[in-house]
Amino acid sequence: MTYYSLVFWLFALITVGSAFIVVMSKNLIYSVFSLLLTFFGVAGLYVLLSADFIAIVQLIVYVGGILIVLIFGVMLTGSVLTEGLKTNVTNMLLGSVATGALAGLLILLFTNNNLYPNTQVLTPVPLKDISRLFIVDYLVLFELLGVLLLAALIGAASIGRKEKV
Amino acid sequence: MELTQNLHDLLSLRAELVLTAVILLLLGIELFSKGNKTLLRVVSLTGIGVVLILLFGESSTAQKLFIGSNGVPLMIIEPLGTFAKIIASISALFTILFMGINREDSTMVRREGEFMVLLLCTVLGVFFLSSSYDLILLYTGFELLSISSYALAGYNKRSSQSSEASLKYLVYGAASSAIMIYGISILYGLTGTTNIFIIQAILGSGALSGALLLMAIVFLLAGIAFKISAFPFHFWTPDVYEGAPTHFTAYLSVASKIGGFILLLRLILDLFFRKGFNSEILQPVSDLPWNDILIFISIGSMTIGNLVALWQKNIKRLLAYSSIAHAGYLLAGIAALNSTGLVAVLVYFAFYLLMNMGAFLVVILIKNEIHSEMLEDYNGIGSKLPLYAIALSIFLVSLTGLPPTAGFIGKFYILMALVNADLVLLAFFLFLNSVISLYYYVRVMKHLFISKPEKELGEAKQNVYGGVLTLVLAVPTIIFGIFFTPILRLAEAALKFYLP
Amino acid sequence: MSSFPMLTLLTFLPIIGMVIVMMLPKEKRSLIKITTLVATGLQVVLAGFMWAGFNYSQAGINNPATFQFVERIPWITFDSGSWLGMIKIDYFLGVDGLSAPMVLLTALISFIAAISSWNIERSVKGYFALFLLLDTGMMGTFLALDFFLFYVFWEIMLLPMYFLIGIWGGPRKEYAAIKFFIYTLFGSVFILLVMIGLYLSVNEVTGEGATFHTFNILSMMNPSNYTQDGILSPFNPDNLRFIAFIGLFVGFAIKIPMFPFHTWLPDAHVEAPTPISVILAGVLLKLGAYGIIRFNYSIFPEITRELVWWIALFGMINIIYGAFCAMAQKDFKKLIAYSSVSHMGYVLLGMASLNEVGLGGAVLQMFNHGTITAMLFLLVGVVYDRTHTRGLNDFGGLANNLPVYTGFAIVAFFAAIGLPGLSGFISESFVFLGAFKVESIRLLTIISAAGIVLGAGYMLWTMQRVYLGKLNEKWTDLKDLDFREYTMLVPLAVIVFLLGIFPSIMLDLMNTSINELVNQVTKTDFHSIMSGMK
Amino acid sequence: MTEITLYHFLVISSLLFSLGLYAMITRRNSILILMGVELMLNAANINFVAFSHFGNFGASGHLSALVIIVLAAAEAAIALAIVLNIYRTFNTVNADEADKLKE
Repeated sequence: MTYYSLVFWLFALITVGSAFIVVMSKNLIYSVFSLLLTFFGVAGLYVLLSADFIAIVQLIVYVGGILIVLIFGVMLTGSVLTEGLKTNVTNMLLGSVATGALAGLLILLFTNNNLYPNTQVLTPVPLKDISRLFIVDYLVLFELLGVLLLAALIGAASIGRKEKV
Repeated sequence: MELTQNLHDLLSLRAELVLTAVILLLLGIELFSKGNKTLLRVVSLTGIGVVLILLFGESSTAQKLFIGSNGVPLMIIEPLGTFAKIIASISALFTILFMGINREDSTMVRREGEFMVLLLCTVLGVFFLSSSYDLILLYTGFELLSISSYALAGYNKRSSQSSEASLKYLVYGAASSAIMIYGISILYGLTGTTNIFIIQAILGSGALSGALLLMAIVFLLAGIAFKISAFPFHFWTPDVYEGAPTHFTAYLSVASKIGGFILLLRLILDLFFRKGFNSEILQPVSDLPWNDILIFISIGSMTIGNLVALWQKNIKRLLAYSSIAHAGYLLAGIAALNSTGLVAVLVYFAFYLLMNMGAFLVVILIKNEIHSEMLEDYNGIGSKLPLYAIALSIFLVSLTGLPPTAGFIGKFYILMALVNADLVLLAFFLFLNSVISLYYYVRVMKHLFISKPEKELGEAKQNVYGGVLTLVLAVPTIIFGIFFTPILRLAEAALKFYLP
Repeated sequence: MSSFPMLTLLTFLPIIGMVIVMMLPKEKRSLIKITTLVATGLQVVLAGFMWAGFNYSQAGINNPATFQFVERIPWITFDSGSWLGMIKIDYFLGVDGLSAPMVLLTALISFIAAISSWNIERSVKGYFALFLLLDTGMMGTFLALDFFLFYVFWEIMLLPMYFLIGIWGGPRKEYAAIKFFIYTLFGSVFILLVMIGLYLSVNEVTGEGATFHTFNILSMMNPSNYTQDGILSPFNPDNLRFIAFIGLFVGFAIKIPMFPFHTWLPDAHVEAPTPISVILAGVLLKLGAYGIIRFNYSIFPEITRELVWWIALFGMINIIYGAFCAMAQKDFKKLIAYSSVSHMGYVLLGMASLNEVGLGGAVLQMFNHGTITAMLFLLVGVVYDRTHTRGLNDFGGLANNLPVYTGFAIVAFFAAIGLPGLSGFISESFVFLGAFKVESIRLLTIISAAGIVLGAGYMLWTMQRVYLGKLNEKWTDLKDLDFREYTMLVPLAVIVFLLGIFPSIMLDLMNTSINELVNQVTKTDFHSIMSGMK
Repeated sequence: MTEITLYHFLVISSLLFSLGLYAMITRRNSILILMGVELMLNAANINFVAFSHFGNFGASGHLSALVIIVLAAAEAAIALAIVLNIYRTFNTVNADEADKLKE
């Protein structure tokens, strides 16, 4: 077993295991903290895929931003919604069967198609390429993302702020 | 030098740029003039007017933009996309006009500027959805439309219904777009690109696995089905339609739907099917059961929509289910996979804009007077507010698809496409559904005209602004039912590069 | 003929009336009523002019050149390049010996129903606006020679009818109205689909040699106009024409109404206000039979010939079943409604004969039933206005204090029974004569003849219960007919007598067309063309 | 043990995606479904990056992943605002009626 695959299995375990807890746990607090682990795990996988930049963004945005937002959500709704922090589960049987089947099907399809079987060490994509793609080829996407963030900002401010009666 | 070319291309997105400028201008007005309402309205309406003029100006040309190093464009301004943009802009125009009369929440008036900004952001989302030929760009446009819509659905802040509706909308919307992006990621994996043209070429060479491709398509369709509120992703529709402020519900039912449909059409016409027609029938690039999938979704949507609508007591919920059914009708037109079907879908959509917007407008007007959306409170409206009641009846008759209204022509063309594609049973089923739908549409009319009111309607009276606005929508609904050539011409022009 | 748009005027005169009514203020009730009366009255005058100018020797049916008062204006012309060829819908009106009697009937019945509507009190404006819209729909349906146009008029009738029953009807009006609406729209499903199928299968050639699909029903009658691969083309090996025929037939049969699609009729009649019952029985039911003759018979002659036995069978069932049901009724209006079912059975039977006598009888029966049943419903309305009851057993001996009324009633009842000398007799005997000649349906004809006896039975029994015997004390101070009621009943009674004695007035009008129709149905050969082209 | 290939990453992404979908189907709590959505988005991202890496597709996969992260953040921002507002509405208007809209 190489060093690489050892690390891979570690991160794989962290990612999938904690994702499992996120979904299965009856306590929202557990879920949200497991999600933290999942995000870390995924970041690790990115590093293994030699996508360091994505890994860093993943940590900054997901862990530093989205997760905080979710924790806020959990804390706020916990006292409001009747379910409380312990949330009930419906359609368990249907859900497990359907998603189990889907997972099986996806794995089967992914592994049975002879997709890019090369395992030799591939050259990582230089950050410069990504930024070049973003700023030059996908210039319009870049601009659009700006508008989108503006819209999200205005939307969030408009909905979230307190109204004077 | 590519950058300069791209910057130059950016300037060619005239309608989009004007729209963005208007958004920023509105934001500025909101910030610096304490939300001067007249100014806001004038600016937003003129802005949309200018955008519409630009759109009509470019409605018959095609222009490739942002041609990358791989030689394929990122965006193409072409008539079909422009058609969708026009529909979205017109519905935004009406929504802003409706906004002034909606009196559901007093704080909404104060936040009109923000509403307009977000509304125009959704329009911009539709614009990018309409012209993009890159899946990531398409997805970003899709998300711009979605994210702004989530905020707008919860715009009626003081109603817990509205907030809940928007949360529900956001949660399931985010989930379905996540499914969609997963589908895109599979497609990316299979082809190594997100550009529609390259993917089409690779699919056309027939080197790809059918099953995984099918999976990707199903995931993609999930996101689209959510946007157009089609079965089995329709469940959010009634709650959101009921909870959202009514003028936004009207917008959502039209503009959001055209967003989903233009995406579906784009994928079908440019990605999964060969360009051009072989004996007026579309040829898929690989052997996938397109027909079956579309027919399944279509039948599911219209049946669920119509059957559940039968039990509704709230007019907005009723119209929500009716809009699910209409998604089914429109999908049937696409399922025909022939040229008539494409024209029919566009024609139907143009009419759908009129009649659905109109129906919601009257709902707003009546709610202003009687403060209720429940059908049982509609009793006796016919004699108290005759113009509104007659207009609502016209819209409902048109939604049912009876002549001489525009809705009939739309349905007629869809049926024609189906019969032409030898899908007679689907055609029969579609019409059977219209018969079912008649029952609940007529039930509304029964409440308006036949049932006796339990309590006095009091001060309810019609106002000039509302009356003019209803007429602006109701009169064309009738006129296009009799002389529909212009709309046919429009739809045909929109499909200029696709029809044989 | 001339360039005078006679038929357009005939069709849209009521719409003009409607617009005027809509613009009048709510309070001007009599002005609204007078407007309606003038509009329908002018319609009668126009119909009279049409009759006067009608050329008895021109057949119509399948030949555009022999239709009269033809107006043909391109309505929708759209050359779509190649995706669907050229789309062409014409505003195409014309009249022949088949539709002329129906036009006269429609104009007459509408006028009389307008008089009968005089005592409508609730939302007068709405009532008369809808009434006039309904009138336009009916007239247009009989005159349209373009399938699309026909369908538009056909559907235009639905909504006014729904509201006229639903708002101004009796206690269960909402149920009856929606039942009528749903049944008829359900029938329209089939009509619309067959229409589209035919459209896509039929090609017409313009003067410049371009071909385009057409909604022109006259083109649909000619086998040589069908394309090779059209869905309803006789060349199509799947032979969907049979299914299309059945679909179209069901669509129209619901309107007739033919057993087992008749259940909406009694409800609609009982709940509808008198004038609407009059229109319903007088005109609307005829639309179904007219549709079958105009569309099923002429466009699908080869299938018609195969299925005449079934048409006769359903005719027989209608006659017998309707009669038995009528016998069991305690409600005056319901009785007449079921007698309508029975009488429309004669129309079906006559149609099944496929010969000049039988078909002529059927069309004449349509006209006569229109006038007679209208009269019967008016008569029910007269007593209902005075007593507010329709229970057959609540009456008795009305002859004692309402002699004139009873006189009219006797005329109507005897005409309905088919007493010689009155109009019903002529048409019924024509139907039976025609049907009896055809061997395959002879047995059915003989059984149907029992319907005459049954009909006489329940009619006479009703007369006895209502008019004869001892006068019920509740009704001692009932008044006899007033002037308005005279104006409604007298013309109808005159027609009943006149057509009983001089049936040729009507028969001559339709003779040429009926001959051509029989020719079309029995001679047109879709099969041989099919085999010839293969 | 075998060498790590593309399939290993794809299996992880499939599992993450299915777990996210499971949350969407079986859970009623909005926040939890949102967490499921984040799982699904991460799964898609792993796909993009993994395909891009093993298929040698260049930077476009990375670009897509970045865009998706940005979009997720925007979505979360709106979600928080709505949740905040619900919190306020329920606290000030009626704290016990949690579910006004019926299924």
